[in-house]
Amino acid sequence: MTDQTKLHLHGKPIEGFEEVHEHISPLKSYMAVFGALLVLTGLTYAVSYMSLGPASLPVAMIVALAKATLVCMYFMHLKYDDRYHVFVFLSTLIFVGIFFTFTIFDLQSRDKLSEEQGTFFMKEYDREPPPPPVVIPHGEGHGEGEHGEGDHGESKAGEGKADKMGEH
Amino acid sequence: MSTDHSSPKAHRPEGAGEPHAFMAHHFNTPGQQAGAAKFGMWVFLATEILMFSGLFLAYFIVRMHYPDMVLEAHEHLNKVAGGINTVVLITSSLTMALAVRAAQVGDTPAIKRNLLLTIAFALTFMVVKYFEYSTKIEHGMLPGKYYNAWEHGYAIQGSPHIFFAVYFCMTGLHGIHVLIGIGVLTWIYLRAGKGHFSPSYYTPVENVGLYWHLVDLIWIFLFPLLYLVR
Amino acid sequence: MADDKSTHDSAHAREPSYLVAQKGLKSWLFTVDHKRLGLMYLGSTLLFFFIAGMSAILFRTELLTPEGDFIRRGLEMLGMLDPDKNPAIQSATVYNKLFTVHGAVMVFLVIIPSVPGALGNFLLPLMLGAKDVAFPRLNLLSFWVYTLGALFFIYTLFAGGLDTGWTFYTPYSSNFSGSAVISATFGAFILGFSSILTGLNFMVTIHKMRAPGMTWNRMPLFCWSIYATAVIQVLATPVLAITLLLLIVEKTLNVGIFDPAMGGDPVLFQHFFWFYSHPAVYIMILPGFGIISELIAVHSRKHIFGYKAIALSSVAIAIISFVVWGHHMFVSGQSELAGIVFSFLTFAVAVPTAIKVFSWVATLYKGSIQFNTPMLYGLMFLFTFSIGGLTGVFLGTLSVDVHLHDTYFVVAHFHYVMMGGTIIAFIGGLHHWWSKMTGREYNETHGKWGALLVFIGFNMTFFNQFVLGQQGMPRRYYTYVPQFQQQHVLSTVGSYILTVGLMWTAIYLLASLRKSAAPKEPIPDSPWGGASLEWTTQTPPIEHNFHGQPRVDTDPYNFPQIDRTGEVDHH
Amino acid sequence: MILDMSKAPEPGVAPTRAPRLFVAARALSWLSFLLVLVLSAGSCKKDDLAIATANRVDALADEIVTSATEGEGIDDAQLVFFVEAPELRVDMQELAVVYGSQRLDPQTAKQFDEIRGGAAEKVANLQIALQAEAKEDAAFAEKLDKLISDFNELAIMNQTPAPWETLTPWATLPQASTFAGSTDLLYLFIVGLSVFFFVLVMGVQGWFMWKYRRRSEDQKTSSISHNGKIEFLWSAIPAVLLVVIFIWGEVDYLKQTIPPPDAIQVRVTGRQWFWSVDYPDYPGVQFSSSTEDNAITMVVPKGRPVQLTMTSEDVLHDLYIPAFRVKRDVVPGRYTTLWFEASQVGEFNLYCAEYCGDQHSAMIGRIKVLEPENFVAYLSEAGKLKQEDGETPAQFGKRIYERRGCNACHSVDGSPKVGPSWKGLWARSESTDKGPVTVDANYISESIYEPNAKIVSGYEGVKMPSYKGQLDTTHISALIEYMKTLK
Repeated sequence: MTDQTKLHLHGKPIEGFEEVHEHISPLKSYMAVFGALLVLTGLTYAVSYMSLGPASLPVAMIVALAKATLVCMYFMHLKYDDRYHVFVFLSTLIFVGIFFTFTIFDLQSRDKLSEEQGTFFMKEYDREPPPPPVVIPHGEGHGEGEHGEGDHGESKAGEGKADKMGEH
Repeated sequence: MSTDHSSPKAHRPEGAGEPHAFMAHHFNTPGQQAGAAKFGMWVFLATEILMFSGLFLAYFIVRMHYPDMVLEAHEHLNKVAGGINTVVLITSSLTMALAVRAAQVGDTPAIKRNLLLTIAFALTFMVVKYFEYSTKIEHGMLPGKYYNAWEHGYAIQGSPHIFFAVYFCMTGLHGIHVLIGIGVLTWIYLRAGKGHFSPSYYTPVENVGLYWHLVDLIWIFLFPLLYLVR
Repeated sequence: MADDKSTHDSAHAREPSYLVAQKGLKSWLFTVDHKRLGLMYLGSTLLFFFIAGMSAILFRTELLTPEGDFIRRGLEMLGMLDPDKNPAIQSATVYNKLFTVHGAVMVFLVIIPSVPGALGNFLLPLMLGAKDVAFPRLNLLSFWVYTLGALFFIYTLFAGGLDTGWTFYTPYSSNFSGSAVISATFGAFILGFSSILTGLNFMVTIHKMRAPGMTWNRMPLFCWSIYATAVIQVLATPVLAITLLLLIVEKTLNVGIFDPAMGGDPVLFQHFFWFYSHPAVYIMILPGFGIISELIAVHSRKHIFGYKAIALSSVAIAIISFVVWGHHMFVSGQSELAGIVFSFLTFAVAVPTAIKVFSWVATLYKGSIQFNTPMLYGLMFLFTFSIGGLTGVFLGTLSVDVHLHDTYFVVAHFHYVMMGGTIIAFIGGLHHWWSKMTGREYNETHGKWGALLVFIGFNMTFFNQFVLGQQGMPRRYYTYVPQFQQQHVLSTVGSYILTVGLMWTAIYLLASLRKSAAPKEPIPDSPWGGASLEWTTQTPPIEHNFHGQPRVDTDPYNFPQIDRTGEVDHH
Repeated sequence: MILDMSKAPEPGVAPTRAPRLFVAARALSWLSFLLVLVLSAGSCKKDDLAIATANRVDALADEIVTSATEGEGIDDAQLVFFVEAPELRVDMQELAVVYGSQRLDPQTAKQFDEIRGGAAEKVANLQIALQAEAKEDAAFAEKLDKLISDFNELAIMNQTPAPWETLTPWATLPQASTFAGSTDLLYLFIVGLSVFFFVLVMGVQGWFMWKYRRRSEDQKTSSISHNGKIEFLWSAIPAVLLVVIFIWGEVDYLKQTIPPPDAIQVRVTGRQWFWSVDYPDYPGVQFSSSTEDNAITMVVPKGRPVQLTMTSEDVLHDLYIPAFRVKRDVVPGRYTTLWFEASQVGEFNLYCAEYCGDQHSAMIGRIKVLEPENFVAYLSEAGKLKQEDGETPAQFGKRIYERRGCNACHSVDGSPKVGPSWKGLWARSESTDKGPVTVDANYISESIYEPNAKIVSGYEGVKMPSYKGQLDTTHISALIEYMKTLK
């Protein structure tokens, strides 16, 4: 560093230190945000009674996201905060996104496969057909280490299928 | 490289914040300390989000595997209780934000008042949760192998034991966070009572506030997913 | 940095070092001094390294013969064989527990905390010119959380042992293995928190505690690698925590998230697990990279080649490591499409890694290379890690991985990376900073012999395991078909040599700590001629690290020997 | 070093401890090398086994010749090599498969071939003699032919590999499927690239280490700190090569994931710790691996695509056939598939490659590849799990015991295994979780159909699969007859 007169703290000239410029929001803005949050909560509630079908999940998530954004920006002061905190927060969400996307991508693309193969596996099988999907075997039927009949695996896949069928 | 032998305090620039009683020896300026603490808190919030993300993912996958079961089972959750809790948490978030604001302006009675309100709302949340849980337990809607709702006259198709497992895991972990929140709020309340906070030093209030808002944030997503979404 | 090397000597009298500044057991157990905590991490990781290593020696001995006999005879001799049960199964269980102990302890208690916990704690504030880490009390908490987690592991060991392998795959762990899974999982869960807190602490320290003038581009590369590590620790470990929590829930309540018998999906567990555990691989290796950057530069007195490339490749590796976890699952029943995506991304990691290796080698160019023990380990690292990295390409390639997956090839690969990478770098770093940490000097000749033994033993143990794997020897096998015996014998003998080398190293290092081995004159601040901040303070450092506020006006690889006279522009 | 130590320390110089440690280290490493020598000597087990096997073959030949020439008539059964000499078969298998890669000592190889050749010759001579006497009918001649070819097969199986074969990693790993070739080619390609880069980097490193070693304390070093051009090159070149490798691997992998529609279907079920294999198109055919020996677990034809659909009944398993370069996890509650086309006749090992508990390493089976024309015949033979003429119910029961995987968990000699031993089981009183029972026909059939109805104390937590649909009442009564013989 050529300029020896300035004191540098974490790489920035210390005079520009941002911590002293703490933003104090007016009371009014808190109340407005609070009101908006209550309205949005009511909205989620109302939306859930409209039968939106497959759209209900995205709609609910969008409303929740709006609420979350309000809380983050105003209650958590992210709007006025160090940009790096915003970066940390958003990159966290990106990693959550990675986690979700890849896992769900895999599960969705392989479950179809497994379903077809399951149908094949059952075809003309010389064992007993799997029991119809029922409420899980309770009580003594399945403790730890008691797996019951040999075709347990099949019955579960069947159950999964039955559930999927219902979806369509 | 050179070593500056004079006291670091000599280099503290004007306006970098007055040194206060809670300044740790290894920081140069109160601003550095506050910045570090706040940054640390944000990183901690990031870990919290990632931790809950695992449960959210589990929820989405259960939903993907058993859409009908989830729809049917979620009807057995008490929407009213969930709704009340949502409002309670949002209000507590407001009072928390107001407490932080009070700390910024140095209004100690207001800090204490708002913190007390926040703690009260948190307790309300837990009480409602208690009633919700005890109903679920009464109806045998328990996770995994303890699920026995059919004995109480509730027939849910498919494998509702998974849904209730996810429900208890998510709300349980969230509840633990609320309890921890009550703990730290009390700690901050006591410190505020001792007059520790001033406009030049209020980082603990702010960080507890951030934590509490995160607890609220998570609930904002939990509530529609578990209680409302069809 | 070059202008005044030993500033404090002229201005200050020697002050008592951090080792003696406070006395008594309590001053150690409840210290918030990052240097003392570093030493405590060092002691505990080395202890667990010993335990895990011993279990490896036991099962390597078992693998001398294709039949299961060594453990069985051992159990017979100890009278631990239940005559009413099949002795083959009983001894197989013991074998499975041994490799699980080796894996779980090495991963969770040794490799993950070793470099960040011991060297990172000790060096990071020194290198940054700070008085301590950002949150010293949190640092102490991390250490005690680590100890608590370790106690759970030890409890597991005594309560019958865990036999799931360190990966805890469901449904074996959730429904078939014994209750030891719960305590071990809980231990790993707790250790995860220690790791998170350490990572958080380091991240904040690097952001907020750098000395005046230390810009990001003037940080020693060790700090960069610790920073990248901290990012992974913070972002990945929480997912491990929740995964293990779900596993405990699955085990105690049979909830059916992972358990297929209850409607769950066992492969989902692998997604959860590897989302953490693949990045965790980089938690293990990145700090090793940092050490090597320091060793190579200091001992060849050359400015590190491609500073920015090395620094940024660490961060790039950290980020890409989050999108490659599926390569652990190419044959697990994951969808083919996901396999292809993950394979492609896996290759993306190879590029920054290659950049690093090339840059280290290029640093040697026109240097002044001295073959001290730490440098020998550094050069050894380049050799072993190159093999480890190159064999990673085989495993990232889909069709080849189908054949090599879950065979000894994988075992050899990750030992070349973990042992040949992290542990070798760790030992090298330990020698490099040994005098700074302890104020003692080890015997250089002994050190060189130790390095030679470790090098021979290590390669002899693991190199032919590549061949074993290629020939189709699956891993985690207690007995095996006799065609593989010759290779296994070679491997086992190699592991004995490696053990001898490591013991040898431990002995001469410990010997240097004896009272009678105390140096007559204080060791110079910078015995190797290192130029980063940790070398400007007293050896060993004083309690608050520096006598005043250090200021930085140049980068850490600006050695006085660098010939600046005919400064040629190399751009 | 050792010699140095024997010298007396020079007067006035205190002996240092360190060299002594040195000696210890050196001595230990020498000991280790000695151990290698001793242990590699131990691996001549194969030689003994080879000679013993050859001698047995010879004895068998003698026996046949004696009984044929001494007018006792030739026992048909003697001629069925594989059936009548089960131990011999096991030894042969072990020789061929397990020790296949290890070279025989040349002396032993010669001796082995002499004995074995002698035996084959004896049988061949017998055949000629019988032909001359016109005593032989067609079926009998066929059996003799088979015997001779069996004997000759032994010779092929024990050929010592050519020197260059032992140098390659493929000495023990045949390329027995259509995937093997391209997988290995890619493998070799990466090996080539890796070796090239490794030698390059290490060569450069070594050269620098030599050239720029520190000669004096004030040796000047270069101020080079970066070079954009070279840094770009060493990022870009590996990147391009990696993309090539990725595409190659991906194309090969895709080939492995899409089974042709006309593939022969095989169903595989993994259990702790054995494989069950059956063929939907050949009902009644079922193979099981066994933790005891290398039983045939799967039979496939050469040159025809085969698709496996797999599931597990307990934990994760993984079907791995190294000779085919295929591997796939076997997951409970889900179905995974795998396909291959065998390209070489023979027997190959089949492993479980996903850790599955105590007996993981014993979950080995064998896959037999046959010429397509023999495939159907073999399967229909194997599918016959019926009581044969002249077979007592107890013998039939024994066959069921061996063929249906009962032997994986139940011993017949009282030795402890996963499940209760059958020795002395019949008519015994057992205490179960539902109270005491006497082992009678009802209890046995209940235990086979509903294994968890009553669990004998001491076996809680053992999960026996139900055999409903796999064993019928005739099978069960045969099993009961067999149990009765196990006193």
